[in-house]
Amino acid sequence: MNAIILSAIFGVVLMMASAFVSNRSLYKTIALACLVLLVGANIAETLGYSFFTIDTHNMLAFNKMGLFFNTICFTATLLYVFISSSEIERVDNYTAEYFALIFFSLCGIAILTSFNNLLMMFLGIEIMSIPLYILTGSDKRNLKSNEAALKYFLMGSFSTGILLLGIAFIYGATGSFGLESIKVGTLQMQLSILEVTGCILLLIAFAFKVSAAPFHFWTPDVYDGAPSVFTSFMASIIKVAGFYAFVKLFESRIETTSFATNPAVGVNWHLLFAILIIATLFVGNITAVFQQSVKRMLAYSSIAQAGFMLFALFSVNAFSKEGLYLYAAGYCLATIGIFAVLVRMKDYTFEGFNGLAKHEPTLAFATTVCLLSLAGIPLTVGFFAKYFMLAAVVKQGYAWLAIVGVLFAGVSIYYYFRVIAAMYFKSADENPAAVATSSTVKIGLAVVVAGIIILGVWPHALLNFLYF
Amino acid sequence: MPIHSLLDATVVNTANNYFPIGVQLLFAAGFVATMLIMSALLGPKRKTSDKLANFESGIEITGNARQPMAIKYFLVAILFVLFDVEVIFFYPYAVNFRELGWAGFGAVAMFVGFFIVGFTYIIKKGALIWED
Amino acid sequence: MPIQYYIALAVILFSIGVVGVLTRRNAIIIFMCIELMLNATNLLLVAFSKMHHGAALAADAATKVGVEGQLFVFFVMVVAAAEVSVGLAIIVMMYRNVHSVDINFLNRLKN
Amino acid sequence: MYLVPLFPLLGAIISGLFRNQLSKTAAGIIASGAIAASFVVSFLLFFQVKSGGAIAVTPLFTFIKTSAFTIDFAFQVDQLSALFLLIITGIGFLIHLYSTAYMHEEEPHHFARYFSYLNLFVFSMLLLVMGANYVIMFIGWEGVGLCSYLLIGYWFKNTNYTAAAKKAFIMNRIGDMGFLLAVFYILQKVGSANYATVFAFDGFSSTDVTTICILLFVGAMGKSAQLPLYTWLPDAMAGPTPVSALIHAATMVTAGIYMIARSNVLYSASEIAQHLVAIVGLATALFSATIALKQNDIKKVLAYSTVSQLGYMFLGLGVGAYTGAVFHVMTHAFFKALLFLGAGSVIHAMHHEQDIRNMGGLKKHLPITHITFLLGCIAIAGVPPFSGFFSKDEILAAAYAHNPIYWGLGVAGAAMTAFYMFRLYATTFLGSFRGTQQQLSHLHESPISMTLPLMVLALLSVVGGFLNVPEVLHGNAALHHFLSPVLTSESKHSLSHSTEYILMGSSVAIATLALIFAINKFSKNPELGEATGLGKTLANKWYVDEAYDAAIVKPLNSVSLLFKNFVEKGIDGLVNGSGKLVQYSSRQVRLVQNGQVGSYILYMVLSMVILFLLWWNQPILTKFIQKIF
Repeated sequence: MNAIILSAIFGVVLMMASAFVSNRSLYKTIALACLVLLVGANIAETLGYSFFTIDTHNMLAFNKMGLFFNTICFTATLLYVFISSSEIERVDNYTAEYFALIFFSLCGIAILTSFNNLLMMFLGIEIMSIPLYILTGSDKRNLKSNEAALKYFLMGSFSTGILLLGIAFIYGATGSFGLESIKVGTLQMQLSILEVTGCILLLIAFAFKVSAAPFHFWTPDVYDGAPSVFTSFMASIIKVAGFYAFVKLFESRIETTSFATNPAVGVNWHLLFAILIIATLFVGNITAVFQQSVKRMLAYSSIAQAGFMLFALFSVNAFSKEGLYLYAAGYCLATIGIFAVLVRMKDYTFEGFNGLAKHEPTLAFATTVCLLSLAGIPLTVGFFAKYFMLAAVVKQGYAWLAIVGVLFAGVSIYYYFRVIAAMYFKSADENPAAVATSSTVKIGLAVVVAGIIILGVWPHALLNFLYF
Repeated sequence: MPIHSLLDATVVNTANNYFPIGVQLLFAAGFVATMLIMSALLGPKRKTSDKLANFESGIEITGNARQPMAIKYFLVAILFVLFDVEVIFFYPYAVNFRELGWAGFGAVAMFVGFFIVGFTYIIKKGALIWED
Repeated sequence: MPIQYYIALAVILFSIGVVGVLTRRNAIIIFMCIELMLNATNLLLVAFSKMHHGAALAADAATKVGVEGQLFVFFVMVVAAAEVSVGLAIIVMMYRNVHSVDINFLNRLKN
Repeated sequence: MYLVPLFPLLGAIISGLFRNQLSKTAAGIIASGAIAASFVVSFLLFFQVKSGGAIAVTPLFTFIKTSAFTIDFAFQVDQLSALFLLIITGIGFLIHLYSTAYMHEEEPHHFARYFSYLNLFVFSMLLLVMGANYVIMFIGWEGVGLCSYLLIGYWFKNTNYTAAAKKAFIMNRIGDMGFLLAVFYILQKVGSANYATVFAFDGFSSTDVTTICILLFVGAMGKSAQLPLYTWLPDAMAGPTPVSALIHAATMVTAGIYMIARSNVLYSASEIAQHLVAIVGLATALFSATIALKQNDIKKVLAYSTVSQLGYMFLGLGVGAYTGAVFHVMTHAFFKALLFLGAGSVIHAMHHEQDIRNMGGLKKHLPITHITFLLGCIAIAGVPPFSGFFSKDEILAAAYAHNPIYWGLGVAGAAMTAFYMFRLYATTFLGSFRGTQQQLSHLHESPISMTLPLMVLALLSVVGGFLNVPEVLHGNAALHHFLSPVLTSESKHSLSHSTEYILMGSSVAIATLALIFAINKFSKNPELGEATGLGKTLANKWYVDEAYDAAIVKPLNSVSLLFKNFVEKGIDGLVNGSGKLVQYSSRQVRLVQNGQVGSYILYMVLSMVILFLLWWNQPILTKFIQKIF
């Protein structure tokens, strides 16, 4: 509860700051302070100190897992704001509003990690997404940003419609929006076609939100068109929060609506998930190979990473849950790190990275570590993230799916290494314009790199928190 | 004390209940139709260019109405939509006003408080300043 | 009336919305079609709400079962309003830049 | 114990971070000192193991802990890893020393970068051999691959080199997938990746063991350059020569041997896997030996020779002669490192000339290099009592006991080895100088820091074999006894002494003949590729040579060319082709993303319809899928 209420209040605080505080450089200080407080409040709640006692009528249920996921997301946001605040200031004149919108998104995330009712889930998703439409279009005079915002908005509201239809069907079949009563209800009653249809519609809507193929079409265009600094936020924190909600929703439904439990109308979820996973891995990895712009390549690579995160849905067991946390942390770190470098580049093409290692060795090194982590090379957290996901699937007895995953991970090495090769093995054609980096960015990147490597050597540093 | 459900606001409906409404509708439509047809048949018809021109309260026409409008109009329209629709939450409160008591009042006050914050923001940002 | 009629009506409305989204090129009309989809589900929610209420009424005259469906509709409407304001703002912004709301002009980002 | 890998890691970090500040001398001292320190520790460990004999597993911390299993970050120093530790740190130190001179022309920060990579490599390699479970081994395994990639592409200005680096990395990754899957499989079956637990586990079915072994072997094929994943190794010669010596001859490529020797319990339980290992090893040995016959680049000859020798090691593993294979790893590390460093010395003296047709007569200009190189050649050719003889003979004897055909083919390969090595030697050092005048004037013996490693390695190549003199020659097979606690499933062949004598004698005789033939053929008239003058000279000396030439050398040469031009191209093509396929489909798939919102939504709606259709038809689909799998 701390997180939900405080993030909303902090959002309002920043809105008010934009109206009443004229010193623009103060905004990021306020935002950082609020984020620190938010992280602190969330950790306090994890330790059992809830500041607000509100009867939520069982619409929200707070547990350690969700709160810990909040902590990951908020800390990642803190890191993100720390690294990128100077870039956020550069987008347009509305710095404080951007921070406010980020806080509102975080409020949505906090709801998504604790919902116990489809109404709350719906609200969480919308609260998380609507600020993103605005952030996407925040570069008002840039046609690409406009286009991305409109595309995102149209497709996003379309998927909202589908989500709602799914919820309506489930409500019709079970008479309740609560997650628990759905669980109990369906075990007693005969599963109806209406409910299963609703579940599949929810699957589709969520597949859209987490950009799983074939519902991924918005992702490359939106990530490409949005101001890079906000793409970073969308591609990292929002994406993993969407996955958490996805898994949270479906882990209660898979059992009861499955083919095995209800042969009459049940769904062979493994079949559907496998199709989604393979399609996502295929589209993401294959399309990323031929991209000319690193930003767009990263957009496709985020689809590919989504394919790996979908494994958590395929095999819901303790192993994949641990993997999801690790994936969330590692993927956020790597994405924030690489975008922090990308926004400072003049040229987003692969050629723009030529010879970066020579004149900016620190940035190049950080980028390399992030890319290695995304590619899943050992000694980075990305390796263990992928490892846990694949191992969970193997444990479930679907080794062939893990092999498919490993093959596509092999393809991904190709395009990630294109960037590394450009940085280290090619020299820039002309004298490259100096990349503006402050010491803040370097400290932030150092934290990212340290995080990736520490978790890559000792993933337990994170996972221990799940069991303390 | 049970909270009055919104569902209680409805009564069982049968076709009979709608009969008076139907008759009234029929009368209204018939009256309008009769008047229109009558005036069209009885009235004299002279067509001149002046008569076919757009009537703008007697003032000379100034041009096409499909001109790009100032962004202010859109801003106000958008804000109107937002604030207008939020009022929807007052309906359940109004229905259960007594039963919800002070707790409900507190909740609604908080809701309105958020509104006022938003409104303050809009005013401070100058969104409602009509003159440029 | 049997609930199937409502389901059929809502699904038909929803499908009209989807077809509208697919066939129209004007961003505002697409947007209206999406609103139609949302309202179709609103109708469905209210219908289901009434159905569950009616079923529970037989056992308990003071039952509250079904009220959450109608509350959900309020939230859907409010969220839709929020989307409308954001969406209209985006469309206006787009119109100011390209002087058109035709979505076929949106093709700078591709491949 | 953890000190051993700690020193190189520190060295790598220091020389990596401060590469702009450190002078060349400082970087060299730090890097070499780190390896020297870990060599000393390894030495102490070795004697501790030798006297104690117990297998010591030292857990450092819990690495991964999940609901399903726990993996400790643990080191295991037993006889096998102690031996490898010595080889890695010992030869690693010599090569670091050598590099300080060889790389001296580089700029300071590149110089430090080089040493940083090299130290990192040693660290990863130590992790690989010291790990007490497959996961730690895999981490080291990946680490060495990465360092190898970095070092091959060290001269990154040249795109060919970076292409070679990429190729090496990708080929290695293909193998790594096999390894990774094997680790998954083991974890799933056993619930632990610790060697002790896995080897003691008795719940494996024979299919399980075979699957695991074959998957592991796929990993080994990538790392140890066996057919068909070997093509990266010759290309990897793009890296600096000391790197080739350390990584692509002495240590990294033997990681596959180490892994299989480590898993000998599993392999001995799977006959199919053993046969596969033996056949792939033998095929690789012969295949690359024929290619080496016709190479003119001094490093390429050595590269193919390495592939071929690795093939021998796998043959040894496949026929159950685990000690023999490990023994050959050791002796091969000595003489191949020696040969590479010698070649480096030659290249250094010749100002980066690598074509042996432009060399010749270097004997008098580079006396130390010449002597040591010759000793290396004799050792690899398998002339007694040099080290190569003992190790190769042990493998061949075991092969004979397994299947005489293996032995025959192995001896043929050995003969080819002797032939091409002495062709190399004769063309390079004997005869008259064929380079430019400018090169001649600059010819000089390399500095002491380069020749010292050569001398040490030459000494080791000569006497290294006495570590494991077989019983048949009245030795005590010391290595055999030393390793027996680890290599528990070593198969003992029961050949009579007289058979062994005959085998040894014949293989030595054949090798010696090939050797003398090569010297005669190439020392006087080394113009390669032109057979006209050659036949005449040979006819005067040796009457049957012409016939021999036509019957054996020419076909061999053409086979060599065939392999080089077609088979290797084909394999390359297959690897590149899949890359092309990916690129092609990438170009096509991205056209779906046509930028129109309308079509995106249409695709989404169609996909929804398809998902629903899938749901309706899932019984049929499920049956269909069950039929396929």
